[in-house]
Amino acid sequence: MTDGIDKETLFRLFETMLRIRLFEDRVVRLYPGQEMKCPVHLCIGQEAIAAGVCLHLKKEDYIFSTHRSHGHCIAKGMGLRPLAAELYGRSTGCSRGRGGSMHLTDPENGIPGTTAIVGGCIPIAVGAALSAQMKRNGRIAVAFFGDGAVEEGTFHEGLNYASLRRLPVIFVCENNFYATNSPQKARQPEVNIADRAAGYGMPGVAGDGNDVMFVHDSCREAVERARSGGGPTLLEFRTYRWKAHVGPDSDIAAGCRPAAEYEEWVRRCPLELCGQRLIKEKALTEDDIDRLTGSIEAEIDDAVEFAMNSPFPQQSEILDHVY
Amino acid sequence: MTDGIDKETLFRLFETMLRIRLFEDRVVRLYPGQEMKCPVHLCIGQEAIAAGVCLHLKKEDYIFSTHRSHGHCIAKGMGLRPLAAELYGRSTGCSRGRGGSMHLTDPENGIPGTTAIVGGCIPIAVGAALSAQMKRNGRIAVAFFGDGAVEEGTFHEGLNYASLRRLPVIFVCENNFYATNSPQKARQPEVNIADRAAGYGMPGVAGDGNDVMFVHDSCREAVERARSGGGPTLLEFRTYRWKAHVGPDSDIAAGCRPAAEYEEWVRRCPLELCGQRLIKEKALTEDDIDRLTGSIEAEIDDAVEFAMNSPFPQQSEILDHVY
Amino acid sequence: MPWTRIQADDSRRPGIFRSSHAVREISYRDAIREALSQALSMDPDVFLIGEGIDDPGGVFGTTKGLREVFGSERVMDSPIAENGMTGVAIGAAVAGMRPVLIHMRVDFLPMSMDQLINHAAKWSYMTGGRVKAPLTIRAIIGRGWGSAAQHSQSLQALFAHIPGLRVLMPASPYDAKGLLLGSIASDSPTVVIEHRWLYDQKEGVPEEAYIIPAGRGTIRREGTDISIVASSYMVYEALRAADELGKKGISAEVVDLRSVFPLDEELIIASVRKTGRLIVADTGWRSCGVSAEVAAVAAEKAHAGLKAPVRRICLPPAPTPASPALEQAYYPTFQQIAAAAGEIL
Amino acid sequence: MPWTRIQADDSRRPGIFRSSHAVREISYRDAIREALSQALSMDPDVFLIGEGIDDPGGVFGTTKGLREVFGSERVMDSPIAENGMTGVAIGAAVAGMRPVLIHMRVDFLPMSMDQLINHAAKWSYMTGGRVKAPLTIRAIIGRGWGSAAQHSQSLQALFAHIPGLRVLMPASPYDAKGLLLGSIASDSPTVVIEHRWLYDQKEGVPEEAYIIPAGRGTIRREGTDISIVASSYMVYEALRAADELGKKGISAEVVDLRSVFPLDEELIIASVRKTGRLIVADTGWRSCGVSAEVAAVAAEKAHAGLKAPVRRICLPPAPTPASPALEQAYYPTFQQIAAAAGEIL
Ligand SMILES: Cc1ncc(C[n+]2csc(CCOP(=O)(O)OP(=O)(O)O)c2C)c(N)n1
Ligand SMILES: Cc1ncc(C[n+]2csc(CCOP(=O)(O)OP(=O)(O)O)c2C)c(N)n1
Ligand SMILES: [Mg+2]
Ligand SMILES: [Mg+2]
Repeated sequence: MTDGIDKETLFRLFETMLRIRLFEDRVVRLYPGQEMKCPVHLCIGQEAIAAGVCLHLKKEDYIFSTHRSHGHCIAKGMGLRPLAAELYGRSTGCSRGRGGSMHLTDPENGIPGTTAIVGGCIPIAVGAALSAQMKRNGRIAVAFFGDGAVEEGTFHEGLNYASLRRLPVIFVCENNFYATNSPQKARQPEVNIADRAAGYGMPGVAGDGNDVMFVHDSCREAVERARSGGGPTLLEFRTYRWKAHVGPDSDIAAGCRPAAEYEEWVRRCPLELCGQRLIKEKALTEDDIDRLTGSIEAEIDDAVEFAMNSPFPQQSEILDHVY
Repeated sequence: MTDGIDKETLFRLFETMLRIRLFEDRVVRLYPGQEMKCPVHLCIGQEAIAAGVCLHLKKEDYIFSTHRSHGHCIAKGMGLRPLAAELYGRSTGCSRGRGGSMHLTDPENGIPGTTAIVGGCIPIAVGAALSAQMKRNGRIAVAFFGDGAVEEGTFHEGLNYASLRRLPVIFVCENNFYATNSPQKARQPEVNIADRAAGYGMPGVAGDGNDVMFVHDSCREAVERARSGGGPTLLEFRTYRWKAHVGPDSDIAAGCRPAAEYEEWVRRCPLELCGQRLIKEKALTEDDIDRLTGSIEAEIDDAVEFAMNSPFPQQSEILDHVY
Repeated sequence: MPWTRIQADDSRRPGIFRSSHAVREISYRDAIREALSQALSMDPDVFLIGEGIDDPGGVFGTTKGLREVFGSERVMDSPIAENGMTGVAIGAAVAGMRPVLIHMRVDFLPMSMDQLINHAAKWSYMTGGRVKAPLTIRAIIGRGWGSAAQHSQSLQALFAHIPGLRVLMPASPYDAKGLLLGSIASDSPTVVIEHRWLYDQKEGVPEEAYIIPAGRGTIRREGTDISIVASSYMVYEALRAADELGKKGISAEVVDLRSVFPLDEELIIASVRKTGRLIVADTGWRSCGVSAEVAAVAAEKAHAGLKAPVRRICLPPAPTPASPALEQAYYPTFQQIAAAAGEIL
Repeated sequence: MPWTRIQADDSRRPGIFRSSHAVREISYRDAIREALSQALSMDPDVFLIGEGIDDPGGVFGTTKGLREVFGSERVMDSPIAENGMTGVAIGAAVAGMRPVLIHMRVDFLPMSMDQLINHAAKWSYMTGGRVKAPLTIRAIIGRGWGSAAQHSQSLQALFAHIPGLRVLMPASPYDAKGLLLGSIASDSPTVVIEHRWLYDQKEGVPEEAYIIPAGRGTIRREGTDISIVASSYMVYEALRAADELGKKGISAEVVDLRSVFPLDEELIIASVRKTGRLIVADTGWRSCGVSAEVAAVAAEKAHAGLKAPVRRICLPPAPTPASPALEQAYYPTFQQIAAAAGEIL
């Protein structure tokens, strides 16, 4: 296959994206039932980044993420059962019902936790990389964050330290051009986010975050650099969120973002781009996709059923896990 | 005269540097008397930056500074009487004895206050520039800070906003290569501080902070840019602190910094460089310097006497000025 | 300074809401928007700034439409940079402006504690009173829907510990308008904490601008058997608890602090002396919280009048859980207040 | 985990300092250094990080020489970036390390409140207890020499308000070592606040490693007429006040909190029940401070035993002045404690 990506890899990327998409589509359908009582920040439209980055990672590598982390956790290997149960606030949830959608955890799969404070995860990922460097255990850490996080002091402090110590960490900025409803140009001067890397003495790469092959390719180098002691990299992937900042609805009619902009990005759906390519390359048929969809839907059915049948935490446990 | 600096200007720069130097030399002599009961961070060796920058500023332009601000305040026009009185904790001090050396104030001369939190003054200067922009009063703001402040999130957040809004502010980094005893290379990757400006879409200039003519020249353009709506500039002036981080003593014998490094910088004394030049250009004689020294020493005598004869604040005033 | 022309209203109105200033009932949300709109109209130095405050939602409706009226020069969006933007607001304030900095949630204020605590709160003092920082910070608290540990805190105590700051927690629309205008008019940095669950509450609110000064509480309901001192949303729970207790023939007095720093110590002491019993109901945590301060004031200054142990109704000492099952255990209601009253009567 | 092998010492040793563990007297400074050195020796996951901690001064001597022994990989200098570096420490902690993050002054911690409050304190809870953040933060407070508003605060109450954190304030060398080792051994984020004026104090300190758990206060002097509850440097002022009072035939009991969050409520209550009178002496501000919490606990749980109003000895509600003349009015001493005792006896 072209671009140095083999069919097998492309298929795995597609499968991961599809799992994320179908899971979140299910959240969209279930949410109005008002049983998933926590704010959900959906990544529909942005799946290629989670998939493209995480495919390079080993189980024991660390990822850290934000309020918008379903995709990253699924791509890193979190099971759909504990994920769904967490959204439903059950004690079988990945964070035992304490975290909800914004605080997902799976230490066995390299997910020590996610934080919904913008920019909060960046220095924490750097610290995990420091641990890896000190323990010489070969692990690397990835921080996923949005374009909004670039404005926070934590971005600056985190990148400065990572570069100073040549830590094995990759900064993955998912630039969807908005922080809530605030456009990037209302918050930042006109500088490519990736170009800020130079100020920290580290390489920066920008490109199409809806092209999973581009994501995967550009991340490979960053992973190699991190693993070989070459230090951190800043990756900026441009993409677009299809749903409102929070919740399952569209925000286009409400005038939050221009409809034309939205439509242009929907035409560039990361799954479509990848799926069409697989079909063109004859690596996949429409039927294959249907079958795959069916099996993932069944997995989701199972996860939701598991969640719904799981117990809630007991009120008497209110002080558990504080320390 | 060469370099586009006329003798008059050079003389004023020299005079300002001399006033700063002589004042701080006096602090060095008086401090062991233990009547100046506050930590003093001396700028001996760094005077050219304060002088070269402030000569461009109007009385109503704003400066903001740090724990090491005697020089900036003197250069901006603060009288030596209220300055000395503040160091002695008197109610006639520029901050009525509440601030001490680290918190100098002179709103009539465009000094709304100084802060000893590293990086703290950067966004505050940006805010003063925002006020100037909104009020269209033609003022500009200058933030003086050290190389250590570059590591703080406030540096990043301040520069991002200043550039976004094209605010009339100048960021003056006095890079003396140390934050307390910690060398720059232990805190930052090898990137010129001025080169970080590009990440914020603003011009950055680096150069010799002991050459007052260079400081003055490179600042001129930044001032013009700010006044004409062209937005902010980051200036990095390299210099060296002769005394310990805090207090009147040398820290070289204690092994805090290499003696050879110190000696090299002392050879490049900013007053010597400027004075020699003035003498060479026949704009000044050794005698003139002596006379100038004498008159500034008399001014300092007066200021110290004023301070010593001033009353302390009353204990009953302990709750004054809180709100 | 238009601010000196606004009438100060320091009445300590007794009684429940909706009873007075009868002309016109508006919501807490609209009272806030009206205060902002009037401040912007009266004084060209006032401006609003905050993350997304000019977006269609308009901070739960409290800034809605203001950008259209006053322009994006005075109703400004902001980068996501809480500490830096607090510094920017301070800088604007010391250079003659009166910024109102708006945060969607108080949980983001820990980002800006350096500028708030080390700079805003101390600027007047450090300059010997020569330079003031007239800065108002609006921050919102709330309850529920799995907002979890980082989007649900009630951090008033952190600010109320710091001399140089003032901390206000309006419970009613009338107070929301008057306290907010008062804080914009004041020369000192003030944190105004609003509760999301109050936005739809309505009350008679005068159309003209008026100011309620910091440091004045109010009696929401007179009573003789027990004092319930509360603020913000807990005033409503306290009033419901008083209803419950009333059914049992117990007469509870409900004190609304309005200002948690400075405290209206006189009002607290007088109420406790009258009733002899004290419950403090706060939206935040217990340890070193506002409830601790109120209880301490009673122990110091109304000791002789206290006939029973004080009770505090606060959040349990845990971060906020996401699960609705745990949220139910987490947030105290009027039942707990009434039960606590039962224990000490 | 070497930490389980250290002996826990939860004795509540009565009596004044220098009296017990007699073998060897060392200073508070050296006790801290010894604790750090032993932690570094015992556990390869422990490391120290902080601004300038490896410089010739070595954080007032408490880290002096440690880099030479353990290397700059484990005794690390740091950029001036308090929030970021707290995040780095948290990240290292959740990934298996036990960092000790050192600040020369507690005044710099407001820079890092976001990582402390929103992250460190909540990590265990938000992950349902699946991931711990075993982080120790050392921060120093002090008094005097015109340090002024930004270099002199005593901010323990800000941390003591936050569930998920623990806050310790050792007053003696013995406690300094045991509490610091205890916090490094613990799986929870802990803030240890040291007072600069205590560094030269000496006391008998065992050479072997030992742990004092959080939440246990101690009686420094037994008494029957009045309880003085204090922490950190104020314990010394309390002991001097007790001496003064003793001369007048008044028997004061001095309680050293050691842990300000969690509080040793049992110990406070027992003392107040015994003496019937309470003074709280804290190094910080009053409003929503540690003194408020102690007074509130007494009002809640020892009400029946309280024979007189509680008194609090704190800083006045103002930032710290630079002038030595004002500093004298600012810092409370044993005289104020003794005078307060006189008022309520
Ligand atoms: C420190 C902080 N400030 C503000 C918020 C409120 N907030 C939540 S998400 C968000 C926008 C973040 O934008 P971005 O980083 O681009 O991520 P995206 O939502 O686009 O994925 C904001 C402002 C927050 N959670 N934390
Ligand atoms: C936020 C904060 N962190 C730490 C300190 C302690 N401190 C005071 S000055 C200083 C070094 C500052 O270095 P730099 O910015 O280069 O200024 P210089 O002293 O060299 O002029 C430090 C770390 C502080 N005052 N504020
Ligand atoms: Mg975004
Ligand atoms: Mg420096």
